[in-house]
Formats: sequence, structure tokens, C-alpha cells
Amino acid sequence: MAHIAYREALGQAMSEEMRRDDKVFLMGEEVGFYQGAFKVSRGMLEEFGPMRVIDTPITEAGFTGAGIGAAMVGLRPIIEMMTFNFSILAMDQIINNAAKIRSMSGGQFKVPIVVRGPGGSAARLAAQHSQSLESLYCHIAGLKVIAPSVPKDAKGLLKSAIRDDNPVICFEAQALYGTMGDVPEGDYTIPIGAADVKREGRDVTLIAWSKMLLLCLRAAEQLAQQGIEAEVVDPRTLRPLDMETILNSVRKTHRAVIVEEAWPYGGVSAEISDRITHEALDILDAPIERVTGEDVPIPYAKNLEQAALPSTEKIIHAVKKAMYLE
Amino acid sequence: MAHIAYREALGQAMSEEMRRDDKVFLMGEEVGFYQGAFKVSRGMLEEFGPMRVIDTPITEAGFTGAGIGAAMVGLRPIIEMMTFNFSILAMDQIINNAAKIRSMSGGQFKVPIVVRGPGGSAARLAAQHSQSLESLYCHIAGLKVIAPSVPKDAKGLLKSAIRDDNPVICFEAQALYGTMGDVPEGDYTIPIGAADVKREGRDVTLIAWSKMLLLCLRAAEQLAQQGIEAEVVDPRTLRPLDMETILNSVRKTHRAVIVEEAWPYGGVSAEISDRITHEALDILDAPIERVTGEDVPIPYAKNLEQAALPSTEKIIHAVKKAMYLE
Amino acid sequence: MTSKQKLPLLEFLRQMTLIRRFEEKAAEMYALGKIAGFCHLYIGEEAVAVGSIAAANPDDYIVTAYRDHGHALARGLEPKRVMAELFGKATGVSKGMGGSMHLFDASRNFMGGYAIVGGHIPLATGIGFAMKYQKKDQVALCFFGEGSVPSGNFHEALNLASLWRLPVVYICENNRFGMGTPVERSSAIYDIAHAARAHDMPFHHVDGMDVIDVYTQMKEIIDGVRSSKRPIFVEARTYRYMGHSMSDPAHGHYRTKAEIDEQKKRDPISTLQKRLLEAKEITPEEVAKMEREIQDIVLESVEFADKSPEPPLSALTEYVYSP
Amino acid sequence: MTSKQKLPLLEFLRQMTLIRRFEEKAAEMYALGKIAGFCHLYIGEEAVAVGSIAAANPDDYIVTAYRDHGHALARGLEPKRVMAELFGKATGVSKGMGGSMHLFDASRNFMGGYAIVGGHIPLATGIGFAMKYQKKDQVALCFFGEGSVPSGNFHEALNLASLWRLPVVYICENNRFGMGTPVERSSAIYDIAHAARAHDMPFHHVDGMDVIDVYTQMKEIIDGVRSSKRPIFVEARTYRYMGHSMSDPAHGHYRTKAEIDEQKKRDPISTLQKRLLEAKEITPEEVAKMEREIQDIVLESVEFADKSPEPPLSALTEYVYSP
Ligand SMILES: Cc1ncc(C[n+]2csc(CCOP(=O)(O)OP(=O)(O)O)c2C)c(N)n1
Ligand SMILES: Cc1ncc(C[n+]2csc(CCOP(=O)(O)OP(=O)(O)O)c2C)c(N)n1
Ligand SMILES: [Mg+2]
Ligand SMILES: [Mg+2]
Repeated sequence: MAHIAYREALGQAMSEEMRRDDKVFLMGEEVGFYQGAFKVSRGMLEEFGPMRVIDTPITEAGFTGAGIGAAMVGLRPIIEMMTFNFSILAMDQIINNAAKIRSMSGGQFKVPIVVRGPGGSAARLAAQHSQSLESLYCHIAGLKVIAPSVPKDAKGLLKSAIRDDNPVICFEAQALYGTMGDVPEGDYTIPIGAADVKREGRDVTLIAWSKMLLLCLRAAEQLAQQGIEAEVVDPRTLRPLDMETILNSVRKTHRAVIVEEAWPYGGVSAEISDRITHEALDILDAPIERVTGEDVPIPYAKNLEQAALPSTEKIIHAVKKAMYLE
Repeated sequence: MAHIAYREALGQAMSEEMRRDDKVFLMGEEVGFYQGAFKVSRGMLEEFGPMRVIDTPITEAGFTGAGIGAAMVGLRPIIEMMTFNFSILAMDQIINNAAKIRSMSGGQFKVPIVVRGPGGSAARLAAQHSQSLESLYCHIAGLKVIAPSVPKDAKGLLKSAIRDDNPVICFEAQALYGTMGDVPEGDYTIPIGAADVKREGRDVTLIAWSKMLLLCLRAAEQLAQQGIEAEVVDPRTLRPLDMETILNSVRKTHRAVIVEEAWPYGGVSAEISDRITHEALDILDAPIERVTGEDVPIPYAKNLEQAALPSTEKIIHAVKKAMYLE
Repeated sequence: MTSKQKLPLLEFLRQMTLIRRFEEKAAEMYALGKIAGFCHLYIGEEAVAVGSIAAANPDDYIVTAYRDHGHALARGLEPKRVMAELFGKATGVSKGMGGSMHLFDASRNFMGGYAIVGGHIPLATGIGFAMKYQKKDQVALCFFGEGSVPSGNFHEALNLASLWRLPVVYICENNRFGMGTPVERSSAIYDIAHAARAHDMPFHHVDGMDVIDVYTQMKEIIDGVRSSKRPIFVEARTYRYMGHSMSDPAHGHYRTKAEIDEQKKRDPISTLQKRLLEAKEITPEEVAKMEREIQDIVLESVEFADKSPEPPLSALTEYVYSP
Repeated sequence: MTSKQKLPLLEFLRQMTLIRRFEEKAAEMYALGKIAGFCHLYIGEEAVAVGSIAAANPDDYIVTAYRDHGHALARGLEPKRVMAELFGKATGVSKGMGGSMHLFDASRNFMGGYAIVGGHIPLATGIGFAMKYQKKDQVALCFFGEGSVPSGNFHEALNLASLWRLPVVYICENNRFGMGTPVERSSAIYDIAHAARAHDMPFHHVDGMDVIDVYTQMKEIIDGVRSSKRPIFVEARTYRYMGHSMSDPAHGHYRTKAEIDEQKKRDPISTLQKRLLEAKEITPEEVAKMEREIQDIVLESVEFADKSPEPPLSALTEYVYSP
């Protein structure tokens, strides 16, 4: 086991896959000479050269579309969005081309592309730079979506994504890049579509991914001190969802709290909630609680940003609500 | 009461508001000389002239952004998307500008803009032209979203949208443009945020909007012949949702089926389902059923398109499931 | 430049006529309800696809918009499988999944048929990138209407191709209208080839009503791109005789019948036919025979399409994800 | 052209110096954690905002990107309320909702501060449209970096403005880099004003390190746009001394310290100061006094910002929707 940062795990995943397969390349703004806006691709230009680590102009639609075209003829592009806020400019390419070309062509062309980069809030980046847009992509038939929370998953899932023959959207988190964790030595992958129980517990199931997973683990520790044992399930892959692991946990605890940074309306948490209730209505001892970002564009002011986002307090409060303790 | 087509109701709403307020104008592809790709704006160029009924180049981001800019300085643009499939190209303008400018500026600027046009499938338009994208917009804090199902609502809601000081997304449906209905004489509005019970019943609540509402009414008729009385609730406004009306119905019937044309994952129906369960878990006699489009890009072939979309059969089947009759 | 004597003019005539007859039949079939959805005819513009694609190597890539029947047939996709696609049948080139706007044929490097105006242009840039990346000699040909030239996708894609020196030929089929909007009401520049200037890309004009001009110029252009590895913009001035799609009348709102009739005087097919007849490179009998053969192909296509089965229901989910 | 004698050069000097000192202080406050998020300094580029905005009427509209402190101060937004915004306080120009990247002041037609590269350019087009629609005489000034010129938003917005003849001045602040990427690696054209050619829009170059050149040319340009009602593209060649944002070192990866030092020789503030001193239009004492006054303003701003309250929690939802 190596103890490395989340950003390094991602960088290793890309570099190892690029060594393995010369069809894999990385393209995006500042990924090369600048070593990545968040240094995820540090050292890659030096190792792989400018034909495989490609700096682009600020034209998200153009270079994402170019990646899709390259994927259609056999390459395996990794497209870095400097942040996912900018991916909205490339959404037509992702939704109307990447997600549909295999289908529209009757299976003649595949689009093995990874679109990755940080999503979510960081420290007071304000409304246009703080968005968690998972649910926009999860809605789209033809895409896969992953959102790793720890370095080990980040590396293993990104490798799976690069090897996957379908378009995969990989949500990282700016606030996670510096977080550390153990990562197995050598080549390994984590399958797309497999959730992971990050903490065992019997009283309530907490479901969260990416940055919110860490928040849930913190909340779970505090809850433990109050005698409440929360099980924390990390779906890791948002599309497809591993409902079996989630349901198994809920069948054990009979209560669920889903935590997500995004806006409430139509969030991934609504989908998970609906699926749990549909499959397991009668085993629920309380309504499922969702803790989400508030339904507002994220404000800049410190107190307001804090108030807009999920917190351990909000999670603990929701857990207590789900346990009828409040 | 006048008996008019849905498209005409929308045209009347725009024309009447443009007569009332010279700050209102219509902009979009083919809205003028061509009289609208679907003839919603028929006659408007002749009445209002080319400064107020403006044909644009095929640059959705550009003209939507221009509309937002114009709205910031006091105009009230109606932006027509020829179909909502193309709105993805303008999504950055809608999400990052229209929905956020009031908030980011601390309330100094408002963005009274309406973005409207048809969504959903029509007759075999294939994957890129058949999408129901409501949930992408419903997710966004700062937007309002309406989706009228009948001419009366179309006219009244669009008028409210034009008078609203916030960005409003108005989903129409290509397949509804020719449908007829009674419309009150003279000026009237239908408030944004008010659902409507389109059919009363006691056994099950069907929740649907736009084209799917008509499908539900048809299904309800067939169900009635089998002795099942479905109540059909039309939210009309998707954001904000009138949960009170929906919950009142479910409190009466104890069962709900939500029907939506879009993909299942993270659809508006998931949000409604979650909210019903959250508020009324204990009054549900069965899990909520959702009937949605299949989780696939819509295929062109007739049989496959049919199979991909909700149908009366699927609705009836879901109702029976919710009633434990199947 | 290739001497005109050696040009495969009979083949051009045959291809253009095939496209025309095929589409005339498609229009009939649309009226009969055998074809549905959007269906955009290429009639009047045949010289552009035929001349350009003939000038390319068979393994050069073709990417185009929704008005794609002409390009598909010019690239050699089987007429019966194209017709079957329009009918939405399992035997169609896209297995009935795509329809008129989404013709694909991987075996012929025919990369599709796309229905978002301008949305496919970056794809061609990416294919050019892949050629450069893999040090291959193929070129990508990207066709699009003049209506997409103002679009962001167009500009972003051209800047990348020029900046990175990618082997792509961007071919604007300027048929003067985007639906009902004439180019002068959608583009600030009337001479739209000048859009390429913003990207330091060389540009050319070809006469899109004259297959010989298209072919001879495109041959030189494509060969040039293949060796220089630099992209080029080509504006082909052409004209669409029919409505924008099947639901749009040919004239009325935005142009007169007289305008169309005037344009038809330069019809690419009759012009070439006349020329070949005058030069005695073809006899009236041969013309008639060609027409008959084409007629047979078209009728067979319809029969094939009609008799073909619908896709199995399993196709609904089969193509969404690669295993 | 206005004679140079009559130019309000002292006022230019004062404004440029205010922007510089204000931002130097902002950098300090950032280091102290009083300011957070992204914060992009304009140091080195002051002549562009000051010269351009001085050449506009006070009710002409200003739209700009995230590097917006300079434009805000040049437009006369109160320094203390700008600083309070950077601090995220209720007294900020955007009530603490926007921060550094989203300065707004409706009372001064200062239309914001936007953080999506290129995303604000269509807004300016729309403001121009509204002026035409309402037959008003105001002009919109739109500032953006050269990094946004390849973007679709830029091209779509310029085509519309040119096609519809809207009174907008598009001002490209070409500081040679978009983050770490020099313009020659992001744009196929090096002389990026030529991008305007794709939209048949006249273009000009101004020396973005010389406030006199900026002002005198912009005066003529803006007056011209006001009367002609046709948009114009202006490329201001300038240079950013600091890192792209606070997290980016000024030099290292993508440029050398020597390059920055070389550029500083043309510093807009010291050049103008020297010139005024040499022409005896200002004395060293007056310079010192100006510096002191500015220092006071900046310190007061910090004090004001520091003492101001955070927004009330009710602000979280208050501004999302208009009632
Ligand atoms: C992004 C987008 N906006 C609008 C449309 C609707 N639409 C389809 S074709 C068309 C006109 C395109 O004109 P042009 O590019 O000149 O091609 P032509 O049809 O003349 O071949 C429009 C507006 C679309 N398909 N995509
Ligand atoms: C659409 C988009 N993509 C990427 C970014 C990240 N980003 C912020 S500033 C910047 C560079 C912009 O350079 P330029 O336009 O030259 O402006 P400058 O910073 O030099 O003033 C980038 C890539 C962004 N904000 N928006
Ligand atoms: Mg055209
Ligand atoms: Mg720059």
C-alpha cells in the first residue's frame, strides 16, 4: 500500500493506462505545460509528450467534440474539464453525440471517452464555480457516471473508466484533491457499478459519494459517540447504481439518509430515494431523509456559503429525524 | 370560451402580452418570416414588425445570451427554441447567467426572460430530436419551469411566465400543438405554481404533465371501464411544484403513479416520488410507480420508438401494480 | 490538375442520377407513410457530395449533417440498405436505429449523419486529430450547411484544426437557406468562406452545381491536405430545389417558384448529361439505359426495405452501451 | 481627435494608481484570509479599463469577465464597497453574494463580473440589442481576455451584433496568456483582431500599456459606434504582471521573470507619471500627495470592509427569485 493524495491517484491511473495503451491520451485546458490547473496531470507532458498530453484553447464544446470524433476512430481520449462548471458548454457534445452515437449507428461505433474533472464547491468560488452537476449527466441514457471519494477508488475507478468502451463522466472534487489515502501497489481496477460500504453500522444507512462521503464519515463518528451506529454506503458509481448494496444496507437498518451536495430538485438523491422506496417500502421505519445543498446559487459570503452546503450538523440532524429522535 | 389549438393559445398569449407591454419581444429561429417552425408565432411578424419578432441565426447560445442581456436592462424577451433539444447549446447561458444573475448581483438585476419551445418526442424524430429535458432545467436553482398540457393552461401559464420577473422555461410539446381545447375569452392568467386536478377519482392518483397528461386521461377512461377511478393531477408547473394539490390527492387515493416521457434516472418523477414519500409515507398503500421513457436514446424504428415511450398500456399496468391487481 | 478527359464523368452522372431518383422515391414513400420523422432531401445539391467524395480516397472519413442521403450514396452505401434505414428496418445501414438523419456505415468510414446543426463539425476535427495522432494518411471530409457557419461549434472546431494542423476539409454546402432564412439574414458575412479567415485557414470556392468543378478542385484540395496536413475550408455554392424537409413547401414563404426555376437551369445532372451528349461521350440510348438501371435499383431498394423486418424488440436496449 | 493637452491625464493617473494600490492591498488581504475564492488581479492592465471607460459616457454599459476590479473602480464604484464585496460583506457592491469575480452596480450600469470565459459576451450583444430596440443612444462596452476569442460564445455574439448592427464595443484585453497558455497556443490567428473579419466587423488595435492611446482611440471608436450603431472590435495589447489568480505564481511554468521585468518597463502608471513630471504638469509633491490620498482610500476600504457585517442568513434565499 502506498499512502498518496487523491490527485496523485488520478494521475497514476492516467499515466499507467497511457503506458499500457498508446491509444489513450489526455486533452484539456492547462493539462500539459501548466501541469494541470489542479496538478492532477503533473509530470505527464514530460513523460508522454505534447501529442498525448494536449493543451487546448478554452473551447469546451470544440475539444470535447474532437475527443468524441477521435474515440469513434479508435482512440481513447481522456478529456479534462478544468472544472465541471465549464462542461455545460460541452453538454450538447456529451448528450447528443457521445451518449447517442453507438445507439444511433446501431452499434457500429463506440465512444470510449472519459470526461473528468472537479465538481462541487471549494472555498467560496461563488455561484458559477461551485456547482455539483452530477444529476444532469446521470439523467442521460448512454452515459456512465462515477464519483470516487477516496484515492483508492479514484485510481481504480478511473482506470476502469479509461478501459470502458462507453462514455464515462468522472466527477472528482477540488476539495478532495489533497486528501490522502492508501492505494494498493500495482495495477488494479475497481468495477464501474459496484458500491462500497465505507463504514458498517446497524442503526441507519448514510448514502453519499465524493466529498459528501467524507462528511458522512465524520458525522458517523460523532453519531457513534452518541450511541448511534451509522452504516455509510458509497455508491462510487452513480450511473449505473449498485442498488443491491444500498438496499442490503437499508434492509438491515430500516432507515436511510442520502447526502448530496447538489441542489435538491431532481438530484441523484431523489433517484436513490425513489428506488429504495419502490423496492423496500415496507421495510422502511421512517421516511428517507435527504440532505442536499440548499436550493440557491451558491453565494460568495462565507457564512452564506456554509449555510448553503451540507454539513455534519445537517447530517446528524437528518439522522435523528430519521430515527424519530428529533 | 373559444375552442382553439394549443399552438394558437400560445400565439395568443405572446401577442396579447406584446400588445400590453412593448418591452416584450419574441426572438428565435424562423419565428418571423417563416411564421414559426411550428407556426406558433403565425402572424406575429406582420403585426409587430421585425424589431419585435426577430429571426436569428442558428446560434442558440448567442441569442439566448443576448436575450438575457436585454432582460437585464429592462426588456422582456421570449426566446423560442425551435425544439428543446437545441437548448442544450444554450444551457450555459441559462444555468450560469439567467438563473444566477439576480443572486450573484445581490438582487440588483432581474432576468425576466421566457425560454420556450417544444420538447419531447413526435413521430419518429430519432435520438437527437426526441428528448424530454425538463429535469435538466428543474434541477437548477433560479429557474422556474412550466409544462402546460392543454390550450387553456398554455395560454394562461405563458402569460404568467411573460409577466414573471424571473427566468421561466416553458416546455411545450410538438405533438400537442394541434390539440384543441376551450380557452376563456379575454385576458386571464394561470398562476405559476398551481397544479390542477384534471380528472377526479378515488382509487389512484395519476400525476403527469404536458403530452403525458393526455395519455393519462386516456388511460383513466380505460381504467374507469374496469371500475378503477383514477384521479389525474396535472402539476402544470414543474418548478416550483404544487405539492399540496398532489399530496391532497394522494391522501385521498393512497396510491400514486407518476408518468413522464423523459428518461427514468433523476427524472422529475423521481423528485415528486421522493417528496410524496417523504411527506406521506404512512398513507401510501403501495410503492409509488413511475412510468417513464425507457433508459435509451429514442430509436427511429416505429416499433422501437413505441416501445421506448410511455403508453396507456404501460400506465394501466402500473396502476394495477400500485393496486396490487397484477 | 487532372485532365477533364479522364474524369469518370459517366460515373458522376450515374451517381447524381441515382441520388436524385432515390430521393424522389423517398419523397413518395414519405407521402405513403413508409418513411417518417424528419427527412431532408438533397435534390439539386448532388454535385457537391458526388464530386467531393469521388475526389477522396475510399478510406477517407465522411462526416455530415442530417441531409445525408446524397453523401451516403456517393460513398457507396448500398441503396437498399439506405432505403431500409429510412423505413426504419433491421436491414438498414444503422439497423433502423437512426433513420434518415443518422445514416452510418463503419465499413465505409461513413461516420454519420447528425441532426444538431453544427454539432458534428468538432467530430471531424477529432477524426483529423486521430489521423495525426496515429500518423495516418487519411483525411476527414466534413459537410455542413451555411446555416451552421455562425455557430460556436463551427468556430471552435475550425480554430482547433488550424491551430493543430489537422487533415480536415471543411465543406460548406451553401444552398443559400437555412430552413427559411437566407444567408444574408443569418450571417454577417455574405461571402461566408471568409469565416475561415478568423482561423487562418485557406479557403476555396467551388461551383456546387457543377460536378466537374467540384471534383477537379476538390481533388487538388484533398491531395493538398493529405500532404500538407493542414485543414482547408471550401464553400460550395449550391441550391436546394425541395423544401427544407418534407413538411416544408418548396416555395412560398421565403422564395418564389421563379427563383427555383431559375436555379434549375443550372441543374447539375441535366447540365452534365447535355454536355456528355454533346461531346458524344454518351448516347441518348445509354442515358435511357442508365435511367432504367437506376430505376431498377431504386425499386429494388423500396422492395427490399418494405420486405425487411422491423428491428427485434431486443434492439431497444442492445446498442445503448458497449459490453 | 481631442487634443492631448485637454486630456484628464491626472485623473487617469489617479485612477490607475488607485486600481494598482487597491489590488496590492487585496493581495495582502487574500494572504491574510480576508478574501477567498478566486481573485484575479488586473495589475499591469490598468490603462485599458481606465482609458476605455473614461472614453465612454457614464451611462454606457460595462460588461466584463472575472478580472473585474479595475473596470469597477474605473467606472466609479466605491472602493470601500468593492473591497467589502471581496470580503464577502453585506455592504459589498453585490451584497457579498458575488465576490471578486461578480462585481455589479446597477446604479452605474456596471453589469458584472462573470466567471465563465466568453459567457458574458452574448450579454453585451443583448444590451446593445436593447439599446437599438429602445432607440437609446447608449453603447455597451464588453471586455474579455484573448483566451475567449476562440470560444463559440464570442463568435456567436459578434455575428449577431454585426448582423443586427448593434452599438457594442468588444474590447479584447490581450495580455498574451490565458492562465498559462500563450495566445499562440490557443488561437490559430496570432493577430487576433482578425477574428472580427469573420463577422465583417471593423477592428482596431490600441496600445493597452498607454492610457493616452487607449483613451484617444477609444473616444473616437465609442463616439463612432454611438452614431453609426455598428459594433467594433478593439484589441488592446497589454500584459498581466501577477499570476493568473492568487494561486498562480507570477512566473515559473510559462514565462520568465525576465519577461515580466521587460514588460514592466512599459508600465502604464510609471510611464504616465514620468511624462507628466517631465511636462511639469504635476510636481513630485503632488504625486506623493496623490499616493497618500489613494493610500487613505485603500486603507479606509479595508477598514470599512473589515468592520462591515456579514450578510444576514436571510440573504441565502432572498435574491434567488424576484417576488
Ligand atoms: C442547433 C440546432 N438548431 C436548430 C436546428 C433546427 N434546424 C434544422 S436544419 C436547420 C437549418 C440548417 O440550415 P443549413 O445549415 O444551411 O443546412 P441546410 O438545411 O440548408 O442543408 C435548422 C434551423 C437544429 N437541428 N440544430
Ligand atoms: C468556459 C471556461 N473554461 C475555463 C475556465 C477556467 N479559466 C478561467 S480564466 C481562464 C483563462 C482565460 O484567459 P483570458 O481569456 O485570456 O483572460 P485573462 O485571464 O488573461 O484576463 C480559464 C481557462 C473558465 N472560467 N471558463
Ligand atoms: Mg443551407
Ligand atoms: Mg489573457
